[in-house]
Amino acid sequence: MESNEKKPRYGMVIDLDRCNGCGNCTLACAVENNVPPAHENANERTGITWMRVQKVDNNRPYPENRSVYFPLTCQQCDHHTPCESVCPQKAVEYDTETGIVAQIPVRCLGCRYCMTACPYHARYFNWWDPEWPKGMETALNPDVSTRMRGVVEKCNFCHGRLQAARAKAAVEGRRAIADAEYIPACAESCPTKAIYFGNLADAGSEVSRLAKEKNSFRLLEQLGTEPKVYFRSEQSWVHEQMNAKLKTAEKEKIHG
Amino acid sequence: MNITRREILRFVGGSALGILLTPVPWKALDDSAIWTQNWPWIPEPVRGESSYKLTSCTLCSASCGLRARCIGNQPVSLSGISAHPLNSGALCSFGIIAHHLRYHPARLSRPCRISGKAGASGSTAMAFDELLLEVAAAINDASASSQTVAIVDGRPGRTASHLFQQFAAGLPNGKYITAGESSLEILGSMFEKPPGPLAYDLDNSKMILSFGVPLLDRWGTPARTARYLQKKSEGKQRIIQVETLQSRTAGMADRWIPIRPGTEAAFALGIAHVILKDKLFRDASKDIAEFETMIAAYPPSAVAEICGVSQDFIRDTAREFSANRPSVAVIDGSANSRHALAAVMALNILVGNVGRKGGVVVHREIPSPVALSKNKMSPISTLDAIPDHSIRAMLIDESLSGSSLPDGLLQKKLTGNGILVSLSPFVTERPFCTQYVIPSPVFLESLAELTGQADRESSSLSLSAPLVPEPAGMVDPIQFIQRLGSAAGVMNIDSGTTEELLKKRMTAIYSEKRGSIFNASNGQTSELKGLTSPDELWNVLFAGGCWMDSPETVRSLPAVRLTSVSTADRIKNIPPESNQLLLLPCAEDVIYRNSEISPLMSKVGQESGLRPSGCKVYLQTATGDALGLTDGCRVMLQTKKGSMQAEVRLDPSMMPDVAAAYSALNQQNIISLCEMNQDASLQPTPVKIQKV
Amino acid sequence: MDKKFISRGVSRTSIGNFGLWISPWALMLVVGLYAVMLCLFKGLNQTNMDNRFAFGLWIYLDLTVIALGAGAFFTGFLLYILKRKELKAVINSAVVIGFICYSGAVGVLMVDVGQPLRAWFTFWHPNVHSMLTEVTFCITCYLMVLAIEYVPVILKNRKIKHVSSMLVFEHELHKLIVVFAAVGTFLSFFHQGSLGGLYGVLIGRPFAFRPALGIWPTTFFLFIISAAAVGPSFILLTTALVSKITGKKLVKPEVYQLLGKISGSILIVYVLLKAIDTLIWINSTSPSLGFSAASFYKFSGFGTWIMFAEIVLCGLVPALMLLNQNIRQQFRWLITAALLACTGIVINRFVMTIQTLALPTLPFDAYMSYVPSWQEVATFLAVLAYGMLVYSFSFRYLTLFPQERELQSL
Amino acid sequence: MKFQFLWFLAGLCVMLFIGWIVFPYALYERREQPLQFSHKVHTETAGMSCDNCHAFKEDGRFTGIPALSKCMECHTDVIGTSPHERTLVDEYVKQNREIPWLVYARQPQNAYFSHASHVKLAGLNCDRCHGPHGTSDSLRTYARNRISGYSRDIWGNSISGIKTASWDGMKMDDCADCHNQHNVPNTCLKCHK
Repeated sequence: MESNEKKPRYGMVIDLDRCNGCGNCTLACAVENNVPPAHENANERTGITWMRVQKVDNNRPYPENRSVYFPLTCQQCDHHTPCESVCPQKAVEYDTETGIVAQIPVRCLGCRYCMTACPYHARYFNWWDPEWPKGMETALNPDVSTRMRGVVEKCNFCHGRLQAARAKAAVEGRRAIADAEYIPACAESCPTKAIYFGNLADAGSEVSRLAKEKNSFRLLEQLGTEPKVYFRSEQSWVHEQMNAKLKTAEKEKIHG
Repeated sequence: MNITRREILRFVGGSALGILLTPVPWKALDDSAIWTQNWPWIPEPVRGESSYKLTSCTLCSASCGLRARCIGNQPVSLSGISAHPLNSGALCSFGIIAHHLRYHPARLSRPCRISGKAGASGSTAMAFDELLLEVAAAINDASASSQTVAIVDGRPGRTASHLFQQFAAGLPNGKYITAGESSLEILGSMFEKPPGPLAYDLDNSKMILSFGVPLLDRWGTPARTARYLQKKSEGKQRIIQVETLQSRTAGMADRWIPIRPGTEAAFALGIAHVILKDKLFRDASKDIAEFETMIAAYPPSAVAEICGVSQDFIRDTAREFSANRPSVAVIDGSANSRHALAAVMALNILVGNVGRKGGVVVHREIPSPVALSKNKMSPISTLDAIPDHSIRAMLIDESLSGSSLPDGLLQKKLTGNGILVSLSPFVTERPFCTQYVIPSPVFLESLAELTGQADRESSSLSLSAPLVPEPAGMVDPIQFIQRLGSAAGVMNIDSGTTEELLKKRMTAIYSEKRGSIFNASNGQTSELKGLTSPDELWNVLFAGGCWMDSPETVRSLPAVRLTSVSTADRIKNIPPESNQLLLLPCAEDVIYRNSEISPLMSKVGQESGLRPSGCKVYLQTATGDALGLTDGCRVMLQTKKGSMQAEVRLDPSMMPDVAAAYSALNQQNIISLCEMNQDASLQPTPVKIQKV
Repeated sequence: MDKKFISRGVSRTSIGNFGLWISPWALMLVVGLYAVMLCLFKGLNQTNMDNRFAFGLWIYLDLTVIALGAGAFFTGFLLYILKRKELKAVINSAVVIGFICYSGAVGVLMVDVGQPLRAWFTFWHPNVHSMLTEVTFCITCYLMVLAIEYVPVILKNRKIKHVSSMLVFEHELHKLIVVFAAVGTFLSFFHQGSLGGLYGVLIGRPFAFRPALGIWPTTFFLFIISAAAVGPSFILLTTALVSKITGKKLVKPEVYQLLGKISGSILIVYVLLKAIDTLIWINSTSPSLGFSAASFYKFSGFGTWIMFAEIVLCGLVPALMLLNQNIRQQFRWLITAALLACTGIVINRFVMTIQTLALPTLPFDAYMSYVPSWQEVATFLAVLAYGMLVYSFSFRYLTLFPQERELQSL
Repeated sequence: MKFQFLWFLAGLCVMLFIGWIVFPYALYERREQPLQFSHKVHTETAGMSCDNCHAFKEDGRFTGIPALSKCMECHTDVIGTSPHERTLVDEYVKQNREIPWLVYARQPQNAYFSHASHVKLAGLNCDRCHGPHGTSDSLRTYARNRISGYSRDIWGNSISGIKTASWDGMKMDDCADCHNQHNVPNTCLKCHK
């Protein structure tokens, strides 16, 4: 069915030097994906934020202290996806069509094995049933299903938006969608435009170009999981801190 | 026939085998699993047609243009309009979830009276008419006993504001008070006669010297950071952040100058000292010599001592500030003393930033037929100018959240039996007086008018269209003042519905033929002159558009009095006694102090720790270690004014010996521990910290 | 009163005393079941687990309990396949303990998952790459095997024996016991291994990750061997404990010594392999993933002492003790050695489950701690109480130790 | 001995009867549609085509069952003789109330289905999944599974799960089978949201 052209590999490049830690990505994500407000007993370790911003500093005391904000989401590992192979009942799947790691909450039995497998802590368990203040449940996004307690959920690059873009293309008789037609809520909502999103398999795309730059790195690259979320910063301490291998331009050809 | 136990067992055995050969166990297994996937108590999103509606955000005066994605008529998500000249597609984190506000559990549905006596506080629901009678009685009482009736406006320049001014003019002791950007009000008051509404022209500035203003985080338009990063890469803008804490702005600015808490005024006077000494000033004020002697006590050496920074920082900053024109010095009015505001504003006067593009500019008044009607308007006054304990009734329009006056100040100005009448969607606890609260619609429910930006070169006007119906019994600001006026016998208020009055204003703006208009539906900005009718203007603004006034041309400004900068106050560091730290009250969300936010805000607070939630105190790691405190432990904060519990966060970016304390959204708690300046601004206060 | 149910030739305490003994366990079971209900109906917010500590006390205990319950399969393997007839003295007890351990673990797992009603999806839509699938399949099957092995023990009860068809059934079943023992051994090897693989495959947790031998990480094999090593030790300990509590001689001293010897011989192999595996991990696996092994031990609480305790103090030491005949013959030292061996495995399972999750992975992660809630503890205690009750009833009414009658008459 | 075996057989038969006859009946709750509707009358007598009412939106969404406003394009007042039409006008049109149709093919919220890609791109006909519904003269009784809440059409008519037609059954396996036949990827996210 699919034409011969290469299948997309969606990915992100996040410019840490542009992130001011406002949290819009976290909020827009929660709105888009029907993540409920916190249960009164929830905390930083039991709450659900598919996209979470974490402040990271250089461990130096005042006044030499410097910090950046890391927007952390599912890193969409392309290779040896740690969570996928461990799920006993295929609730996690590496989507070969898009490179997105899918989590299907209705298949999930809530064993949380995937959460222990994920080194990026990108997976969240529903410790409570979701609850919205009265009336707020009418403002949910119909493109994403709500979840129940006892299942794991995580970022899927706003796949509902991809489905919507495909439906629009289909009604116009197109099988492929243009790059601009699909952008996740976090990237769209970022007021400083720190999040670039696009197709890493397309060598001409901006994300491909940025991902190959020498200032770009990925988290825990040595694990060999080939995450599709890149970070970039021009501050050398960030690279040192992340123990990142700075790439030489010719060395790596991504997702070739 | 005799049925024995064994026969029953055989029957059961047969049944057990039989049931396995039917669909019952398998279907039950399958359907019960499906049941868990569709639990009836888990809400399902409503299905419906999807559409986009355009409007403007009312949360603050930044007036961001936004797109609401609607399912049926229900907005389900908000995003910025990328071509919008005010916000360039950016929304702030409050705005992006503002469509939830109408479902906030604390939403007020009926007018109520809240008893102010401590301990006896309780809210009594009442009819609007009944409430009007009681308030009118208090107003008449005030008029009779020549006490003041004040009306406080957080968003001046609206049509409603002008009606408020008419109301104040109609009373013998009526005062109209704005709670706008008070640093600019101070600057205005330094002129011999007011030059008109002032604003910072940040977009055109080459260098911004910010005294703790969260420029790159949440102050003014959320597009600021992206614009700054763009200009920075082109070498067109620099930001120097003078602030105790390593805030988000401090982290991104070109330079962060960490000064001791409460020493902003001293730092500014130190810069002024260098500017005068090195003859870097441009605008000679007639009392400049006098000013120089006044600040003689602030040479860089002394200031370095007070602020805890190197002298070079002071000299370099002074030179950069005067060399990189147009430059502008900004300071946040809600967090600093009036002395600090005046000292910083003096810098703008000294290097000639006032009245210049890229500095502090004068905005033109937006045409208003109400302002021109036969009904007289009261002039604008400030709460400072009103004697203490003289206000019998204070009316506050909080229907649009915005800068609000500190409770300490309000309390000081009210008489013993003073009442507070608030128009607001939510109840703000003010336990010091009897409060009447009238419910107003929230964002997206009513037609609202948005004027003026304190961070732009020219003023603008937008409309926020009602996308969803408002609940019954809501009152908008125009109805509020008209009803109150007629109840209190104040007859000189323009009549007409909100829509009629706003349409009249459109006609007035249209007839002036000045400025430009942004049309959100096609993303184009064009001259207002190109429009064919006032109705067209209305339609464009009603759909997320925006009218921008043309910038005021530079004109000669009236003379200034630099000596109104006072140094009398103790502008120096308070060395804390041994084993005491300096408590720095922090307001993460100062603009929203008297408003609620979407419950989803827990995502960036309670659930991720990105922004402080609950009561937290931040200490330098070394300071915490010295006090034997660990990250996450609970402590008691004790000052002369009281004590409260907080959770410790050790943070290497913190200045040693400083305790930055955040409390939950409503700031009452931390404020109650802090000593207050004369103008009700907070002072850094010595605090004892003990583990509990 | 219940005399006719008690095996011929052995004496049991009065029913009153027995009642006194079981009532605290019954109470503990009831409290635990209340905690279970809370978890099932209110959700797992009743526990202190969280997104970072997604596995907690329960998984740790599952792994431990199943390792200790390995005595059942390994004794069966030695008795029926390798024909070590001496072990007939403890096989029944081993089967009951195995059954308790496995059914308890499965029960706790059903509480531990967020959606127990969907647990059968693993059978319908299995992911064959997942160690957990392997574990689920093998444990479920092995639990059935254990149940089948348990049935003949029950059917031999003095009263039930009177039903002729039951006796025939028992006899036929017993003929097949070799088959079940073989199947059980096979299944056990797999799931003990899969439980080891559970953590060994976690590439995202360099502390636990081990390279693969064939398709399984080395922990797969280490878990099998370690479970086989401590299984007999645990049988030894439980037998001694029952003997102590009831004040009866249950098996001959040679049986204790044989169990100790078996345990020791396998434990020494395990310790050797574990040491090699650890060295490879320190020098190759961990650095290749970007982590120096030392970095995992810099947090207070989990220093290198835990590694020493696990491998030397509770590994090498008991192994050498158990291999020494003189020590084996002194009952006190035999028990000490068995206890150390079991402790070693308890520490190993703790290190694999809890320490792995406590350690940071991202460069800016914090070290995590976790304290189980009362509901988690009560649920665990319910399993303990359940085990106590099942064992107590089995001991009273069934023949767990065939040598008891003989030893009593001596 | 023979008699004893009969007891066993009796148990077996009772359960087979309950499991195959009583259970399927008890499992489903039957509900009548709020209003009768004839596709036949609309397509044949009124000469309308399917997409007159079941159309695609610009954004690729399918209207599914049209809203009352669609009915009101013709039925602002009674134009025929059917009593159901009178009900429509009196109870819904005049009171401006949407008709609470019971949707036979309603998928759960976790399933995503795009009519656009199946109809416009894959060229499927309506009856592939909806059977002869489009030519029916009346609306059959809607049956709802009491445990799962699903329409009976999702599982299919036969309790054993044996399909008698391509549209008999709309569960995941039915979708997956067709995808497999046509070599369309069967990844989770194709159909789940």
